[in-house]
Amino acid sequence: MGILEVKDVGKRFGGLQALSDVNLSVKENSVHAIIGPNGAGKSTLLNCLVGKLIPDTGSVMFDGQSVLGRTPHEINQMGISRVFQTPEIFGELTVMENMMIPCFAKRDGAFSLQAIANMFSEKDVVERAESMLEDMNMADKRHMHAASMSRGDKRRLEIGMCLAQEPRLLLLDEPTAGMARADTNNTIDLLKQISDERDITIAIIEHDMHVVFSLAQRITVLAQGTPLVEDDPENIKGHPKVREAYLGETA
Amino acid sequence: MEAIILQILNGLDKGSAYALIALGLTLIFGTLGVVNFAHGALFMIGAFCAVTLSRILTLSYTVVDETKTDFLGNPAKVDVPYVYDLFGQATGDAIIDWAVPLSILFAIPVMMVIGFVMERGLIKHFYTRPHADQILVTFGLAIVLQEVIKYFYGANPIPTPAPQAFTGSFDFGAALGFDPNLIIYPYWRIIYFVFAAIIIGAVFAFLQFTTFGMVVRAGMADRETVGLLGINIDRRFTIMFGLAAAVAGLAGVMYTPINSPNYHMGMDFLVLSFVVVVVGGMGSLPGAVLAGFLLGILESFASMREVLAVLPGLNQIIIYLVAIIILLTRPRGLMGRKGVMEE
Amino acid sequence: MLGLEKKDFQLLLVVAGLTLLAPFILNPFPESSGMAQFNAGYPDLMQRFVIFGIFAIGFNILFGLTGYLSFGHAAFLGVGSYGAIWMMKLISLNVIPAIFMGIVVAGIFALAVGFITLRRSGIYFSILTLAFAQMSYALAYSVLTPITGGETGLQIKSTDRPLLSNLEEGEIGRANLFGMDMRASFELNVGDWLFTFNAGYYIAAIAMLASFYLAIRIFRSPFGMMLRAIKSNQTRMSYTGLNPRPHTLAAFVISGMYAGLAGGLLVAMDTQVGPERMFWTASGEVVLMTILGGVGTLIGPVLGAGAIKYMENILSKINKDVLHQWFAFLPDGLEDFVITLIYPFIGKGWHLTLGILFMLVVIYLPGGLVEGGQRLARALRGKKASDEDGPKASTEPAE
Amino acid sequence: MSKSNFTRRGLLKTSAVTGAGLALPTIFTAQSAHAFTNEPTGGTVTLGFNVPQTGPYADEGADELRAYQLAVEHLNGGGDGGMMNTFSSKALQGNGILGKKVEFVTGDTQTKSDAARASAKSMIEKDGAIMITGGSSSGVAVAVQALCQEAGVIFMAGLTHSNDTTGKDRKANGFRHFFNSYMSGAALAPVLAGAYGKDRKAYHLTADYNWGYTTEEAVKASTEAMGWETVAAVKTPLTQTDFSSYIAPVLQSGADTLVLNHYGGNMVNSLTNAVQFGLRDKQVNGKDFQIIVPLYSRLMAKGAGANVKGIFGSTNWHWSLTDEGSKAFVKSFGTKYGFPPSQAAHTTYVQTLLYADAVERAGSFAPCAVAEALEDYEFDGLGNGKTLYRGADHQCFKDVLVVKGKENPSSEFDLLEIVEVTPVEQVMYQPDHPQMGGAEASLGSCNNGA
Repeated sequence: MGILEVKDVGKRFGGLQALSDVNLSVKENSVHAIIGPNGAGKSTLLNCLVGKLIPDTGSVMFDGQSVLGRTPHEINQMGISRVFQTPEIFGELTVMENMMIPCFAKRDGAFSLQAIANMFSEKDVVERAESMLEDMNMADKRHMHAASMSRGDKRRLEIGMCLAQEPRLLLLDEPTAGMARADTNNTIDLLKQISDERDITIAIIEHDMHVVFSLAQRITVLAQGTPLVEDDPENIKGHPKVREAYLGETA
Repeated sequence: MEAIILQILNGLDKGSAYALIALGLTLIFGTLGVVNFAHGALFMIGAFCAVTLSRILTLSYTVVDETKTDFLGNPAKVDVPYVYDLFGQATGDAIIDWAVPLSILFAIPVMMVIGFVMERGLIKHFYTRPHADQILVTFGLAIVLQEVIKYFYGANPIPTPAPQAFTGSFDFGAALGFDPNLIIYPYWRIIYFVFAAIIIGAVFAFLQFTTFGMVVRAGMADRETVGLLGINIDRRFTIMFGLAAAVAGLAGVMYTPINSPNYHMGMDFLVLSFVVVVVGGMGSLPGAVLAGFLLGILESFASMREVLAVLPGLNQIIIYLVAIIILLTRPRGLMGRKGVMEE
Repeated sequence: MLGLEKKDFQLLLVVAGLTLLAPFILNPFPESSGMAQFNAGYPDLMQRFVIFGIFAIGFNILFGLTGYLSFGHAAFLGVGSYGAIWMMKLISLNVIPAIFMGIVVAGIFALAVGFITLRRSGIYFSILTLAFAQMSYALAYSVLTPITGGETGLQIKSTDRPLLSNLEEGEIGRANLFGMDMRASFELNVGDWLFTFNAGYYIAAIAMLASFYLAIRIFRSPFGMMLRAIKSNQTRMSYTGLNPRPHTLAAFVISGMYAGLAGGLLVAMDTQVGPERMFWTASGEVVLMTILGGVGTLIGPVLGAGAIKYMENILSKINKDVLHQWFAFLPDGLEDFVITLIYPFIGKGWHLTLGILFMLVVIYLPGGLVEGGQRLARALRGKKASDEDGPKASTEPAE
Repeated sequence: MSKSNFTRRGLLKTSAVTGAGLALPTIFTAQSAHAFTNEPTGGTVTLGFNVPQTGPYADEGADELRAYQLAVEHLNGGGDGGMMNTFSSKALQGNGILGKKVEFVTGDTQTKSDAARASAKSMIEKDGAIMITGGSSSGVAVAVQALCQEAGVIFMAGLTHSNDTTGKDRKANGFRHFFNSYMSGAALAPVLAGAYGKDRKAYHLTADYNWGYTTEEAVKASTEAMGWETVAAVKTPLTQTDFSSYIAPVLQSGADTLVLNHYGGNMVNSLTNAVQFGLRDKQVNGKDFQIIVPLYSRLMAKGAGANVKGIFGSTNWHWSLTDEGSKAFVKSFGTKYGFPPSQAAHTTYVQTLLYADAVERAGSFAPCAVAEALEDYEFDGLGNGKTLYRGADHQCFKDVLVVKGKENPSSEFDLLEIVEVTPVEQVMYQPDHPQMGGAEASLGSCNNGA
């Protein structure tokens, strides 16, 4: 029984069947990659997991509880954090403030009047945010406006913000898209380190096979909205169906 | 039944004015991404084009008429328009009588020029600025424009009647087989409706069937890409602004016989026209037209005394009530696109 | 100090100093000089400065922090005023319960309106708030006349007998603070200068300072940070497990309560309410005050409110005769010429000047008056420090 | 030019100078130093002219201001003296008021009660005005009147026609020369019955606010008393600009007369729309369809243009009156400004003169003394014939003009013609009349201020 169980999920947009019969099981404390050609339904699937989209059929269970019908912030509070393709951070806020917000969210929850009152005791939050910045090697940038940082730093900050909430499942949507090789390698190292040091499950959607094979312990290949294969990395490499799906696209 | 037909007529007529103003507002917003609070002022200036032309046509020299006296008992000064001298009294009177339709020809170039100047001189610099800045600067401009008009024309409404030939009303009732006098509608308002329909049709045709329009529509959908294609969007957008100004101006010219124009008529329409545009969906031309007619018709029905007997005060709030209901049930108005003006 | 950082505390001190010394600062010209026309140190206008300052500070908590542009904020001011005056008419002429009532009523109304309108964002939110305010105005003017007094509004009448008062027969009740009349003034004659210290003004000023202090605390608090985060990136906000809507609603209600406080104070200073207080132009006015002063800055809204109220009350009162008096030293022909040039912009033309000011500020000072002040300060510092560096006007947004 | 009407706090001109250089702080509640608010102690006295200078009534406000300036000129002995020469009271000498030169300050009401009060307060607090006058709507008049009552200065209302001003909202410190809704109804009804018969079905369109309500009530009551039937009364929003949806159903209702209880821009638009619909060319119940506008003004008639032709209404005063007072006023106003005065100009001019005269007769600027001098004061020669300032409600009672839009105007000012001068007896009512707030309405007691 995995921490994330996706069963028979289907999603239709007008005439387009974006997902059908998707079954997926992500083991706790593993790194699970979902790959597939463009238009395979990777992002749609991800959006179904975090509450942005509601699937037409099937179920999504996280740690034994259904996430369906919950809003993104509720699902987040259950322990799922998401890293976006283009870093979604608070550009107008400083790096430190960016880091403090998830710390508040972790401590006080989504919203309550009590939480607002709690906000005036911020010492523990500040400490936590600072140690998180240390962990991410960003302490020297704490007073910078987040928007003025490099893309790699933004990514690093976003991942750090997600980790600050101590999620049980971290979802990454093409975290290295548009990055230079050096930044990509840094990100791979960071993710490896996270996966090694923390009790955390990582599910990653990726296009870049270098990234996938450097990180993943388990891979699901998605094509035309359905999973083709789910297997260990070494078995995926030479799998004929996978080749077909990719070659069919690139040919 | 008669009452309902009548209110539908009323609604179409009101709606055509709303739709025309909202159309221009949406053109500017959709193409240039600018929230133009001075649009009502353009409508008002259009109306004052008609006033100005009729003033020009009645430019006079004074003759002292010894047979009459003025209010102080002095010999009266009588104004004789120059057009009398040029064309004779009968033709002169006819020309003056037709001042409003003639103003259409006068207003198109004037409004285009005003539009160009506004866009090049001011609006251009605000494309990349926050909407709040756009609102403030165009609101400031609207105040300036209306105060300038007030300085020259005063605060009082100025009667600008339709030509004699169009006064009176058409008896729809008799034509449809009802009793006479039950469903009558003024000729000029029928003309206004037809005129609005033509203008709206022309704008749509222009955008739909010309290359120019195609580029502009593409620009509305995705400005950056079109810019990347090496097409000079800026010049086209200037022209669009001029066009939108002309549409607002014509709406104003034709409106003068319906209500005597005054300097604050633009502000009176401003809030309403924004409500129409937003209900239609920001940036959607068909939405603006649809919302214009919808709100026009609902407003008309809400003003029926049978309705008011049940819900007193409904006529005061109907527009806003409808706006609230529509925006809560359809997040982006009737035909709005996602992501436009939601931040 | 007071839980503020040094810089903020200094700002608070400066504002407090300016507010408390306003009777001096606003009356810089001797009474018998022609410039006395520009003196603004009389109770009514000073009260308006601080009351509309409160209104704008509150508006800025919503708009400046969360970026939600409410176009119907005057409705809360109006509702607060109605609440306050009914309190005075029925219960007590003391201003404290009346102001309190204004805040509560406006807060409840803001909660209801915000609950509905905050389901949408951007211009859709603006139009929804506008719609609610316009409905309030239209109904207050017409069908709600029994409650609102309609066009003529509500005043305290000789027939009003508040429960907790012992008025003589026929006596018209007056707003007071434990017996101190709001209109009581202490006048100080210094040479040709006359300074008026008005009880009502100081009560309003204290309310303003408290509001300002609270605003600083909110701006600097984690709650303010959350609100800025909402403005910055709502997606990240919800994917960080925070629900943006109740945060925004809290800001909306706080902002509405500020408006209610302003409305209550207006009634306390001048016991009457009219429905125009809720018309869309009044809502527009607070937007303009905030943008004119500097959105998202602490002091900006107060400056903006002061600028607009000053023009409305001082500029509009300059008439042709006053001009003639000023320029009497010029030769007749030149005098008339100068007056012809100036006349369209003052007196009945004050709207024109206002419009031009809006345009100039937004074109040249995108950060509002605060940015103007900063540039001026930089220019002065730059000159002192080194002349070759020169003051370079920058367009970075004002903090 | 060196004309100076500029003023500042009257008291400073004398009292402050004595303390100059000494920087002596003087503390006083006004009671100890002054008998009443803004008591003029120098050689001048300041009046506050509070009129709409922006907004839709700006032109009306401008005309009021012209009249005020003319009145000040006359009071100070300038010009030809205008109606001071025809006024039945001869107390005014042309040497200012009580020998003090009259100065004035102006302000903008914006036709909003908040702005009007702010402006009036600045006149009282900053400029030391002893009397406030002006206004062009009842909302403003009621609001400013209440303020003057509180502050302890006299308020001489300008153009305000609602019953409330001297009805349920009457104040001891406030006075109105202008007529009101009740008088309009009472004056119009018999003339209408004479012109259109006693068997009419009327359809009312009423502006949805206080003035509209009182006017509708007054016209309904007096026409129904004549035998007319009221088919329907529909309220229209103040902010309405296009009245088509209200006018279109009128014919369907079987009504043969339309009463437009509208003023200002509302009236211009609704009348224009009604004429556009061709209502006046129609025949209903075998009678020609008629339109009535209870309150007329020349500026509004000008806005509506040719649409006013033949339409009945009432007005407080018209420049074509031929009594000596009116002639003198028209002459002096027309000579100065080049066109005849409006009724707003007339009422504000008269109010200023009446105030000045009352001060002279009372021998004091104290509001209570002035009020006493005005109460139950009878005068003549100010354009409306014999007039009574009734003490019970501070309302002037005088003849009311019923006018009609002129068919062939000879100039742009010659838009209305007087059909009948309804004698004052016919428009008289009891101070506790139900339309005037009933028995509950009370002036309160006059207030001399701090």
